[in-house]
Amino acid sequence: MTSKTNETSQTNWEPKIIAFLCNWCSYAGADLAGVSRFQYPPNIRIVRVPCSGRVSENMILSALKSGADGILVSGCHPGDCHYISGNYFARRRFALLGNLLDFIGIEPGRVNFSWVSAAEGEQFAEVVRTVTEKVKELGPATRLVKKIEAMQAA
Amino acid sequence: MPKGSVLVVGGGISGVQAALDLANSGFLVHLVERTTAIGGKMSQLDKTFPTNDCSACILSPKLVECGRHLNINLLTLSDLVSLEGEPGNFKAVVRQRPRYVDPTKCIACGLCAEKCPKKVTNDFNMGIGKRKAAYLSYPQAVPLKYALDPAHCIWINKPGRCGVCAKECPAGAINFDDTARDHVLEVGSVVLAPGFSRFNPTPLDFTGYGRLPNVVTTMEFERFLSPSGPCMGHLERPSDGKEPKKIAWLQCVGSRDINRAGHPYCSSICCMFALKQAVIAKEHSHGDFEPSIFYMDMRTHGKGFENYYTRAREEGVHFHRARVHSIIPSPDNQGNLKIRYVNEQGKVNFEEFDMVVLSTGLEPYRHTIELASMLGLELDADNFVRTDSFNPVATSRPGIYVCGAASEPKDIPQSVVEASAAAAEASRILAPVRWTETSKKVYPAEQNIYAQAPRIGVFVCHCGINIASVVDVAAVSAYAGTLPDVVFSQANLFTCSQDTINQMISIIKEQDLNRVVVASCSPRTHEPLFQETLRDAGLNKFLFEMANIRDQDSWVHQREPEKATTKAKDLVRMAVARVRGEGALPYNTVAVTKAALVIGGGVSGMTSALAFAEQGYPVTLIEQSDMLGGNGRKVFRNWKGVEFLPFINDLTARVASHPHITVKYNTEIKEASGSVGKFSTTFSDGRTFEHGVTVMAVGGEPYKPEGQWRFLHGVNPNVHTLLELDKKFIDDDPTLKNIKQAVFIHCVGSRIAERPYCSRVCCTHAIDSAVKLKEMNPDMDVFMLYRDVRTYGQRERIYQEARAKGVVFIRYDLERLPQVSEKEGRLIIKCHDPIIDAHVVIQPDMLVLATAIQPRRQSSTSLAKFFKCAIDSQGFLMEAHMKLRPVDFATEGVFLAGLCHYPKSMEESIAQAKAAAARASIILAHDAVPAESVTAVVTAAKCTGCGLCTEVCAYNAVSLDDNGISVVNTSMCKGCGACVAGCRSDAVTLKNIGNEQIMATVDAAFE
Amino acid sequence: MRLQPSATGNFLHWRYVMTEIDLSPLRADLKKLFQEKLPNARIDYCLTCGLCASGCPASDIEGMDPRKFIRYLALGQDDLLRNTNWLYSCSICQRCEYACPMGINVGRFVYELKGMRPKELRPKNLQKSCELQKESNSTGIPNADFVWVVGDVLEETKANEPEWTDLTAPIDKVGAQFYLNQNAKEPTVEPEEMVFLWKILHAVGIDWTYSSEWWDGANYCLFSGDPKDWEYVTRKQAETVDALGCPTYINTE
Amino acid sequence: MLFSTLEGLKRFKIPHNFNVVSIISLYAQWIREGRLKVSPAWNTEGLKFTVQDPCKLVRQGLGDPVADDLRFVIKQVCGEENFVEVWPNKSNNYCCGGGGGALQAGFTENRRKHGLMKFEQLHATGADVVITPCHNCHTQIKDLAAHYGGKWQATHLWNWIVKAMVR
Repeated sequence: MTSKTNETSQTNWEPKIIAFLCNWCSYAGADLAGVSRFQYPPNIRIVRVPCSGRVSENMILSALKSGADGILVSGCHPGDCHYISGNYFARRRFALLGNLLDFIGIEPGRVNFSWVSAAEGEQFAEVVRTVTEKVKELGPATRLVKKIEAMQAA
Repeated sequence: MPKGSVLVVGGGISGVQAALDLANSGFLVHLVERTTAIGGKMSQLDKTFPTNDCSACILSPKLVECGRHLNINLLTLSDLVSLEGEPGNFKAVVRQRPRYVDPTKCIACGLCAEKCPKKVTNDFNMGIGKRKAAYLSYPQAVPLKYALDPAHCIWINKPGRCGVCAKECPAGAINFDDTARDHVLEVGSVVLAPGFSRFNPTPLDFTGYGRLPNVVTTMEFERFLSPSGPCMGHLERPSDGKEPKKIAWLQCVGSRDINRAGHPYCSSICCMFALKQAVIAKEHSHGDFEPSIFYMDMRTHGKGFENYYTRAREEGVHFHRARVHSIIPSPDNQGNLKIRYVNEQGKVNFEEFDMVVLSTGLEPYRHTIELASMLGLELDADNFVRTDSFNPVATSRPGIYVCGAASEPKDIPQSVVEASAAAAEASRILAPVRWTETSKKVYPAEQNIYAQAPRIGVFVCHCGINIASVVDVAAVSAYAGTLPDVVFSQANLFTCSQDTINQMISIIKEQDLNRVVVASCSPRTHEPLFQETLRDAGLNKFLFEMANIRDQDSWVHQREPEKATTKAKDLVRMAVARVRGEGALPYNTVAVTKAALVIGGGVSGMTSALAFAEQGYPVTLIEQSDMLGGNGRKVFRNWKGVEFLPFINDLTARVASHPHITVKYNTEIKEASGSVGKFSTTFSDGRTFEHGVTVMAVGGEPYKPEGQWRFLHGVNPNVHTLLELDKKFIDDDPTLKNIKQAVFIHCVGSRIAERPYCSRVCCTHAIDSAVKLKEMNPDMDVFMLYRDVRTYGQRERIYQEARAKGVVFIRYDLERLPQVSEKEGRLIIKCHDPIIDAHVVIQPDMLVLATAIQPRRQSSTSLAKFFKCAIDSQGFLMEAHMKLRPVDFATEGVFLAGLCHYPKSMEESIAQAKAAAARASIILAHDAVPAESVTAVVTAAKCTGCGLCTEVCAYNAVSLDDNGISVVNTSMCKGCGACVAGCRSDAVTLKNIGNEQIMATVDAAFE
Repeated sequence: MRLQPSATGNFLHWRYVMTEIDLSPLRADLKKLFQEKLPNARIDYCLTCGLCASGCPASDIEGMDPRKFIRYLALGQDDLLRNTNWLYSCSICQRCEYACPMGINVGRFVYELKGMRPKELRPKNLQKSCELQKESNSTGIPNADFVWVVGDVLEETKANEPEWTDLTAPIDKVGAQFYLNQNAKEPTVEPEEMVFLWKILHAVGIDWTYSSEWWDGANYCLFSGDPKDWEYVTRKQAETVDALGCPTYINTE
Repeated sequence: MLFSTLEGLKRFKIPHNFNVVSIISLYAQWIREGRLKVSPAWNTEGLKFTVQDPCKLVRQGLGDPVADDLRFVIKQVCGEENFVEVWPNKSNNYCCGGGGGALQAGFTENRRKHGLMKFEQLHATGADVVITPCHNCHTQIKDLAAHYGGKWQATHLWNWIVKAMVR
């Protein structure tokens, strides 16, 4: 647990955020943000998934376990899903997951969910800026992190 | 029997698109290109509007595909010298000039150019900088083969002298005795896409072009901007290499000019070209950069163009509605240029610039004129190839079609649409001989890598300066080499260029790689190209991952290079972790139902339906009303004076009577399912129709004037919209003649916050109506209140004709809208003339509003749901790529045409409708199309039979078999993964995107 | 239409400034007149792009520039055009037409309007120059004086400058190869300036002559805007040269 | 003057059996033929020359060819290195503001305002002499120098030709 905090002092610490983006809308929106050169903080690491409906709860918990300071899952606007209903399932799944996260003490704002369409480059950059800001305020994630202290022991 | 092949003349984007469409729908294509490489003018562009895509990045995949296409016979350095015969059976003689380099041997190592002593002006870079007599026209040229320039090569001119290249060439490819060859080709149809040339401003002495070094044309400036240009993308001005801080663009140089330049037409692209250059130049220079544009009308009439213009204003581009008489050298500081201009209020201003860019217009290419006279094709008054009002790709000679800027100045999206339309027309009479002259692609045997330990190859891309200017590519490539299981890592200038593609194939074989990672741009655009490369190297194409270090890294973290480089390393590490766990997947296919559904019975819908029917495919055309013709019936005539009604009646008759077309009136869609190749749609009458492709042509509707844009419409009887006036023209209303004064107001509802787009055709329509009124009664006073007159292309002639007939144009803007009031029924219109700064009062007998065209919002949104296509913020249907896939949707098998895509003229809708049919018939031409390979699979032992997966699957591709274990039907499964996320017992996984791969990828983010 | 006092306070310089124009009906009589008289007038072709105004040195004088001039024509503001003193600021130099995308020759209409002004309302000594031009020459010196001055200056030069003793300045020499016209300014004010020219012609050794009548090449009736007077003077000059039978007419500018 | 004769003959279709030439083209022709021998040797202290392209002679008259002849003669007479080109030039040059009757019409303030661009153009060359082969330009450019403080003298061509003549 400790290795994470002393290694990065509070001031220049940069959170690392895993972003699960659905291939048809949010990933395309991220590309459009690139094409339009909308700048946003470099903290997110995008993982392309076919649909936001593909992202399950244990994927998020496992990402937190691996040390992610923040999670963003972004899919198509309701009704736009390339696979018709994937994003509806995702919405319901995260509503329930939210309760579990509160219960186990994960601060609200660590795990975020958004809709971004293929035409919303600006909005995508905005979502990334707000999520990064929120996670920065929360500071490094400590609750679930299970780092094997290999370096520590050696 | 006709010949199953087509001759395409011209290797620009239009020719390449036509060649690909034809070759992919079963015809052998002979592509004749005059220069040493295909790509045409687009390959000289740095960025393209309105998406600011790097031109090479969106063009090279098409060129590479064309270069390696089995059924495209690419003949470079060639010209069509004679053509005989009639449609279906032409005999063409093509003369191929000598390349002096044997293409089969040349490996494009570049040694011949390096050692060649003879320097020649580089005409690819518009004469700026030098190249050698042994040369490659540009770095990503296709075919990537060197050539000797006969005009300048020392040996060719004086045999025995020099010959350095022959000595240096490792492959012995140089052949000084190479001679011209004639190819006799028997083809069924001919498509001409010979392109255009740019106006040479030297005769306009007042521009100083040719004497003042810092006065350049837009094409020359584009080469300055391009990373593969003479100064590698850093802006240096010609006179002293200084970085220019203030640049002026002068519009309409050589266009809309009947005095010195002799071109009355508008070249249609120069406004957007200048806007793009101003925005991109501002991006290139760090710090204070002041672009200014001097113009008459800012013509941003295409899709997404008006937004681009608004954003340019916000980003600090200065706009002066003033043309400039002369450019003179600045007396005090060397190299600078001084411009005197008068703003609209008549105030004289002086301003100094570091550089001036002349927006030179388009001209007919002299080779096109020679070609047309050789083929006996008619040219129009501006020397462009004459086409028919209702068939924009047909020339005056049957069997020969034309597309691109050779028939009228037009932008790339329109040229690509016309290319596909020409493909439709060219293959119409050749339908029976499809696939008779083509050969099938045979992939090398696929290596079974199941038992092998992962051996991963990583290719990191510079993408010119797009990635390399921010991310330390060498460091990322070196880092990738250190990752576990990575056995090879290399950095490339342009990974998508053909030479790197070929290199990858040999590297995969030599290094015995069984997985590949490419770190470059977005998989959405380049994954298919690289997957095809894996297959050519005998590797299953799904053993591949991309790290998006451009659109999602270098482009969005431009001011934080170190963090962007660390992020790039993370993304590569994640991609390697992901590809490590991936296995080979089967190439599933779906049988194609050879039938088409066309939605919307307007001109676009009918034209598409006919195009399908004439190719022999059964079509069902559904129309929500009880009559075919749609908006076409409400419009009177086009700007050339040709009335629409006779054409529409004839078209309706042909559609209604065609054996292959079933027309269903008063029909809507109740329910639709399936995907490319196998759609099944249920109509409101309950009947279901199986079809392989769908074309949406649901049209648009006129904006009903309201709020401040109402102008008493519906209150005063003399206020009409353009369509209401057209109704009077169609009914030949006698009262029109005795109108003494008429006023038109442009942009009613367009180019405002609610509808921030230009409806493109209302200027032409309004001005043509004014001309019609003047024809009826020359003494009538007609006033047009406009914001920008956007009679683009050859439509400018109608604008000039209107002015010549005495129509008065008065400009207004959003700050000073015209005020319309009435007194005892008499209309009173007050507006302000900016030139003489005076208020003008007009009391016309008629006021006509040029209202906006808007999408049929509810029908587009409901259809988009059924067929999963995207809709843009305005409610127009969103095509896959604005520039290079203007008629496809991102969803395979669904296409669009007409007003539902964006407002457009009748002939542009017709072109798009034929293009949609051509693109769709590529699918119908095949018996089976590739289906999703990334599908779900169940581990029976783990399955508890709870059935949750069957409930969440939107395609009911999962069901429980008789002993309660779930099973996936791979032909229905679309690979969305909803079942995998829902399954509680981890029994079902998605091939290659299982939980292990995703968790490995996430973990890799933190090492 | 209201009068705006000009900075100089001089009444002649007050300018008519447009405030509100009623275009119902639009009566552009001057424009129609010019269009009938000059078939390629192209007034209506104007795109109001401002290129002419940006190239015209007389822009923003008297509140006028070539673009506004054409605009006033198109919108029928004929009185303003008839009264503007800009007619005498525009030198009809055609620089506007030189680069105008529609090739509109604004100066041609300025010339017409100058001609339309009643003679008594035209600038005094411009009109006088034209009257004198019609009699003999623009400065009005009698023809005899011209002949005398040429002779006198010739003799003086031959006397004072030994190497030019055989210098000649022939007048009315029938059959000379070259006819030379002579601007009235030199013989009237700076006669010695003519000697340079004679010396050059003598050095080259060409057979030239003046004429004693209609010797002044200038033609102020062009500037005053009177086609009839301009024709009259030009015709007189042509007749004189043909009478002398000289095949080449040298203009000393 | 040339334009009034040339255009007059054409516009009023006046029969005449002579052709009209500018003396400037003749100067150039005679120098090229060697019938008029000139040398710039007299210009020892490098007097700097520039030129005005009169509208009636160049743009409305004989165009760039006569403007080129004009420059050829000046360079022959006063030395190539002593000639300073103006911008814009030849058929695209500014009007000096003196022509069209402006000098005689009496609107002096407007005339000088018209001539301001010509003044700045000539002033920027730093020339000592401005060759003005037109009587209106001659008077106007002399007046502009006086009014706006220019250091040049406006002259015709023949004075310098005689100075440079080699007998």
